[in-house]
Amino acid sequence: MPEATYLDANELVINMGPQHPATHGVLRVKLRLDGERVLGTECIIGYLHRGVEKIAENRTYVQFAPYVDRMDYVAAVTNGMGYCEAVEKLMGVELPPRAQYTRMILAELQRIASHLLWLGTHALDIGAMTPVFYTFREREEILKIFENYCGARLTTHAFRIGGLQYDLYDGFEKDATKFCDYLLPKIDEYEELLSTNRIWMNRTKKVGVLSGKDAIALGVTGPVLRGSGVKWDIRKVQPYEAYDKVEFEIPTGQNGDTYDRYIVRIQEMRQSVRIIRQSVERLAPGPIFGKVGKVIKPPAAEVYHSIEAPKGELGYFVVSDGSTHPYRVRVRPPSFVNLEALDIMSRGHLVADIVAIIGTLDIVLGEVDR
Amino acid sequence: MVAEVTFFILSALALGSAVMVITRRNPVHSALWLIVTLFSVGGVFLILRAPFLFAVQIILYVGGIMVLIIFVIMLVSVDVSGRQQQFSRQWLVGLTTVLILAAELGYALYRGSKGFLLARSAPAAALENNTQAIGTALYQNYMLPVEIASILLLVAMVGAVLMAKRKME
Amino acid sequence: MADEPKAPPSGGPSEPPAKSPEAPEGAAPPAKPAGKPPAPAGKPPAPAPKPAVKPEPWSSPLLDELQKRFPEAISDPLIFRKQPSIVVAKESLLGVCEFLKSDRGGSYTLLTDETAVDYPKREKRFDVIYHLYSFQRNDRLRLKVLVGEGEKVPSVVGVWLTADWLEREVFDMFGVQYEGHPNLKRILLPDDWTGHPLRKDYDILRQDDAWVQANLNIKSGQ
Amino acid sequence: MLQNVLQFLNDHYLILATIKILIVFAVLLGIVAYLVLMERKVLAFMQARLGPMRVGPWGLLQPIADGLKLLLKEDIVPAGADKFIFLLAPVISIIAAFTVFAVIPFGPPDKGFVISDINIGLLFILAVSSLGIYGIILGGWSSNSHYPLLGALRSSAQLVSYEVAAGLAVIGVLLCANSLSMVEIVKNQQAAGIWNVFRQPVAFIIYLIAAVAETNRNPFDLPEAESELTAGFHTEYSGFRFALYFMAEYTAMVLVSAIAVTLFWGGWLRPFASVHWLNFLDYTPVVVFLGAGVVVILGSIKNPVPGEKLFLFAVAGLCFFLAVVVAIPPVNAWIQGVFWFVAKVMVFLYAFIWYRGTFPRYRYDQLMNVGWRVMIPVGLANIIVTAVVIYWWSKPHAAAAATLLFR
Amino acid sequence: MGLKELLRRIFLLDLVQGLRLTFSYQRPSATYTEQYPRERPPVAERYRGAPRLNNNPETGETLCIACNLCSLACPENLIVVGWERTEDRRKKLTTFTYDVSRCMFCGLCEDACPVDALELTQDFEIANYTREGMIWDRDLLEAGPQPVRYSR
Amino acid sequence: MMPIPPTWCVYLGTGLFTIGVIGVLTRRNVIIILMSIELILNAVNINLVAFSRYFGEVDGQIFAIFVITDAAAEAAVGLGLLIALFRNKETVNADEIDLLKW
Repeated sequence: MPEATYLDANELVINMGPQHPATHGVLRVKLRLDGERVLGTECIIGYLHRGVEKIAENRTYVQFAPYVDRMDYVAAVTNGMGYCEAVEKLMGVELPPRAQYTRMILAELQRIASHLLWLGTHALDIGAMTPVFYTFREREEILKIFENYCGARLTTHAFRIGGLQYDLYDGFEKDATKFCDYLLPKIDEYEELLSTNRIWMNRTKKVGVLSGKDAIALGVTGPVLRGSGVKWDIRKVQPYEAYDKVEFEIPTGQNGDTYDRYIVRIQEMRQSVRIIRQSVERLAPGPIFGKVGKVIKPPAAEVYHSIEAPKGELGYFVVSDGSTHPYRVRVRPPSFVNLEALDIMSRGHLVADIVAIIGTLDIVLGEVDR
Repeated sequence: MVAEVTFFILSALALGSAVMVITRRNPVHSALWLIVTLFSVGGVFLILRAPFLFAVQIILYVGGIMVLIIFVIMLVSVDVSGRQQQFSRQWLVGLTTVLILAAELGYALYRGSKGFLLARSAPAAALENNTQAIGTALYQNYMLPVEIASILLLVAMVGAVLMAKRKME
Repeated sequence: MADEPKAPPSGGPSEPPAKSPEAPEGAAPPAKPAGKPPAPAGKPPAPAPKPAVKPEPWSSPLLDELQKRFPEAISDPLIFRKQPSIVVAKESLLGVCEFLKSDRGGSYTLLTDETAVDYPKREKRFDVIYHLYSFQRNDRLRLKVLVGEGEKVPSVVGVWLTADWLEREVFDMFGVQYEGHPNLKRILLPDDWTGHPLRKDYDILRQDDAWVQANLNIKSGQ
Repeated sequence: MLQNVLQFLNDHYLILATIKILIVFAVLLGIVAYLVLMERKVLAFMQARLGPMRVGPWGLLQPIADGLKLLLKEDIVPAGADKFIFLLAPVISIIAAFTVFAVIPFGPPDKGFVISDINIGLLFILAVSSLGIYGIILGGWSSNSHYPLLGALRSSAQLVSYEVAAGLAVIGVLLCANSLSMVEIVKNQQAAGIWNVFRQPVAFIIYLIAAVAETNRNPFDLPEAESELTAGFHTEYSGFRFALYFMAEYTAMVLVSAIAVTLFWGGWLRPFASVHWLNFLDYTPVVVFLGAGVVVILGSIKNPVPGEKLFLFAVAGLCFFLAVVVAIPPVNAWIQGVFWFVAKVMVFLYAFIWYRGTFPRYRYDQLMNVGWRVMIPVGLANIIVTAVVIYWWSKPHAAAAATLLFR
Repeated sequence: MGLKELLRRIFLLDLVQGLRLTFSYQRPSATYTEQYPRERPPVAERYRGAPRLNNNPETGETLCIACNLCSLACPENLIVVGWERTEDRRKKLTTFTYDVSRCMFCGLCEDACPVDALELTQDFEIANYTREGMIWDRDLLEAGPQPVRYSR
Repeated sequence: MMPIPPTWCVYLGTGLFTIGVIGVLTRRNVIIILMSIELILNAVNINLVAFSRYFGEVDGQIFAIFVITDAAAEAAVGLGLLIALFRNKETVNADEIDLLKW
């Protein structure tokens, strides 16, 4: 681009990433700029492509389970839960309540952890460097619970097809409740730091606006969709596990801008706390495995199952040919589809807003690229 | 003595960098040399007991106008014009004119330099610490010109903004 | 790479799943390979070894409406685990999609996912699969389009914007060509990649070996 | 003997000035180095962390290690860069930052705590600090890279606009003090018995915001916004030249703090300098050094590593020694001005770090809006109000105006 | 915008409350950092770390019965079990390699082991200078992880 | 201390002025032409200040201040023109600004 200028006589093409502090991984965004105004973006992804779907075809159902943790590596528990449930659905296995509630508690903890991580990095992108340390501190408490429960902090491999690998450790209930009590005031602190701060409001309001209609057309799901005012949460509309037995609300935004998505995620953390509290109360001793055989061998059929992952609808489409190996596992990653909206959301904004928009989409490149 | 030597050094610096200004290919280099010139002229102001003007020279010229110019140079692409021909088509005519002008000026100065030896040269301390004097003069004797200048600045500012603005969508 | 189990180990006693929460070691079913080597790739749904729920024929008002509007186009309506799926003829795919998206057709406004499955032994080897969701009906619907090698599928980007990247991914991974896609190029893999990895006949080692042979001058890196 | 030396220095003011410059330069270097450590530590505590802990006890030797590292790193000049300007730019930055200290009074001038008290001091400050921008803009341009160029363009626009705001804020002080000399401004506050911050609160806030913006600190750190422009104008710099930029930034922080203290917080004056029953405050330096010594002693007792223990003991000893020295009345009197000046500057520096630990970053256009639509109009209004008030308070003018209005 | 909100904005209260929060966090008790090599973090009982091949504590013989289940369970195929038949037709373990560099610590091998021979221990310091050093043989596995204790 | 003879300043001013005029008349790049104009204005300022010094009055300096003000206005307008020009014609060459030539 030797003739590049900063006037509209010519466009400037800037390459953001794959090594860039604000692209949350190895995302490469080509920005067409007019001055600092963005005319268009093009995402170049695939730097982290590992062929997860191909790996699945060469593993047994059980063996593939650890791999799904590595897609959305900041929300491994929900990933694993979605996969296990998809296979269970294929086999028609019903889980005992203890396993269901355990899964729900861990998944909601994971949702909080994912949102915390999102909040920290998003704030860091917008220039507030402190929240990231606070949120990581809170996330650490969740990871400690995970470590105590299943022995791993990040890529947990917490669940097995048909139930749980581990029963809860002694004191889990206490830990979970204690964490809930600990978290709520901390969320208030984040809000104190950011929600009413004029700089934060300037930076996020009216940035990356997505109307409800556009959001559906673009296929975005999760908090991004809810931020645009569409009250849709798979936990409510197509409940899995025991989500139909607990009470919680679906927070939504009105304007569909970055600020609304921020508020939605903050509120979701509070709702998750509610779910955790109710689930802990309902934990009763009992079996932790459904009726599955030692060998996982689902019938020859295909099934699509999706759950509400922290980032949106995480779907697994599993095709079985009746053997121990899946014939095909398709992952419908929320980040991938949400990232597609970046181009439309970022048109006409400034470079600084691109950073905010990428942040607000809450993508994880491990999941985008798989 | 010190003043004379300083004056000579500053003059040489001013003239030399002025020549660099008009001969450099890259406008950024030109601008940098112009800054050197401006600094030297500012130094001359100091020798001439005009510290306020020195400050104004630095603040306005170096800190304001030149930053603006460099800003614009970076805004418009210089790579293209840097590779093209540097001097205009009429450069020969222009140069000749200027040389004639310079010769005339030189001759006039040479002949008239006696006239500059003024009858009443002010005492050295007459202009010491003149900031207050300048302020008083500006806002009392020259009130109207100041207002006119401020209107000029306002017009220039509005004009510049309008011209540099993009077309309304 | 491919971990084909070499020899069948002595089959362990198949006991009901352990339920003791105190013994995590024995709680999970050990990942044992099947009693026989896995079904050769490409043989579509092999006979299930144990009796299981099978997909059943599906019937619903929507299906009737569809069949009325697009006779010929709709076939194989099946339902499994409450998930209906239909096979749509390639030619009328766009029409069906437009209809399904409209209010009369159930307003399936959200294209959740688009993907493909490769059955190399079949005459038309690819199933291109669309998962639709209707906010109004709170219902999902699976469309399948059977595509042969080298055939082109009409792109649904005009119907659902989401399909843009998803179709690019299917193209990248399976080599399914789309007609009318604005920007059909590889998305996850580099542009100069050869082959389409999610096809069943794709040799996983090929790319690796090619690189090794070109750069290190040895036959195989594995 | 001492008399002779002093006499000699008085006669040869150039030599005296050189010595002062060297002292100020050395002290500033030290302050800047430890300011970096202070920033890291304070930020860390605000963020529930510890900060550097590995080099020396509590990371006390970290600045030295950092400096060594930066000096020894490779000095990379990118291909296609304008080499001369690339090498020159950081030097301009740091020279501009250091030069201004020439007119800052660190203490009472009769005790020699100012390098040069020139009568256009304030103008000199504005003039030289406006040069610092060249370091940034040329560095960004000469790197021949997109991100630095964007950073440079941003910073030039930002600095030019906020310089106007800072200038307007300063004019309020000028109107009060009737002088451009920094020393006179402080003396005026002494005479008035009140700091300018109370006479000109609006001007102070405008100056504070403009100062943060001019030093490219959060929330106005757009030229080097790491999440957008990687590192802004110094993306391509490495090693020693990067260190120069780094030092320039922190020196500029010290500088604007020093200016703010001089203009608004009474410079070297003790708080309530005119209230005599508060004279015991003169012994605050002693208390401060003693307190520091006690803290260090406590830390050294807890420290398990013998070498570090020893080091901390030495530091504590130094603190106690200084406390004793400062307690000597003549020394105490001599040190007063500087102590209060440094203490006030530290408060400002802490505030800078504090902002960085708290606020998100403005966007470019919002920054410009704040500058042009809020700060400059408010600054202008402040000047007008100040001028009117001063006019009415000076009796003869009031009388004249009254006759003008009501004749 | 109500009057209250307007006053809040003029007096910068929204910024001040943030400043108050960060200021209050400076108390030493709020510090969360662990100084890792000096302080060792507590590791959960179920932690899946470096692998170990257990011996019978009484006889000192290996517990492994060379059933190869771990190798089959491993998604990454990184366990290689070598055995030979003894005279009484029983399998006897000869070699056992475990490639830690490829391991993702999913714990499937541990689950598969019928005799508690293979175990993922609580040790997490498995870094090594070479790739070859990450391939652990039977001796290393039986000795268990021997992490370097850093000290000054 | 003897003041510097005004002749010296006048010579310096003349030199700067001539160089500035050469720049204006011969260079193609509009930006450099603008900068040459600044040179000319500076030459004028030197004279003004020099004579102010010798008459012991501040009026010359006042005029110099007005000249600098003027220079600022000129730079703003000139650069505004330049940007408008560049946006339309993608050039900074004076030779190519010939729309009004006939």
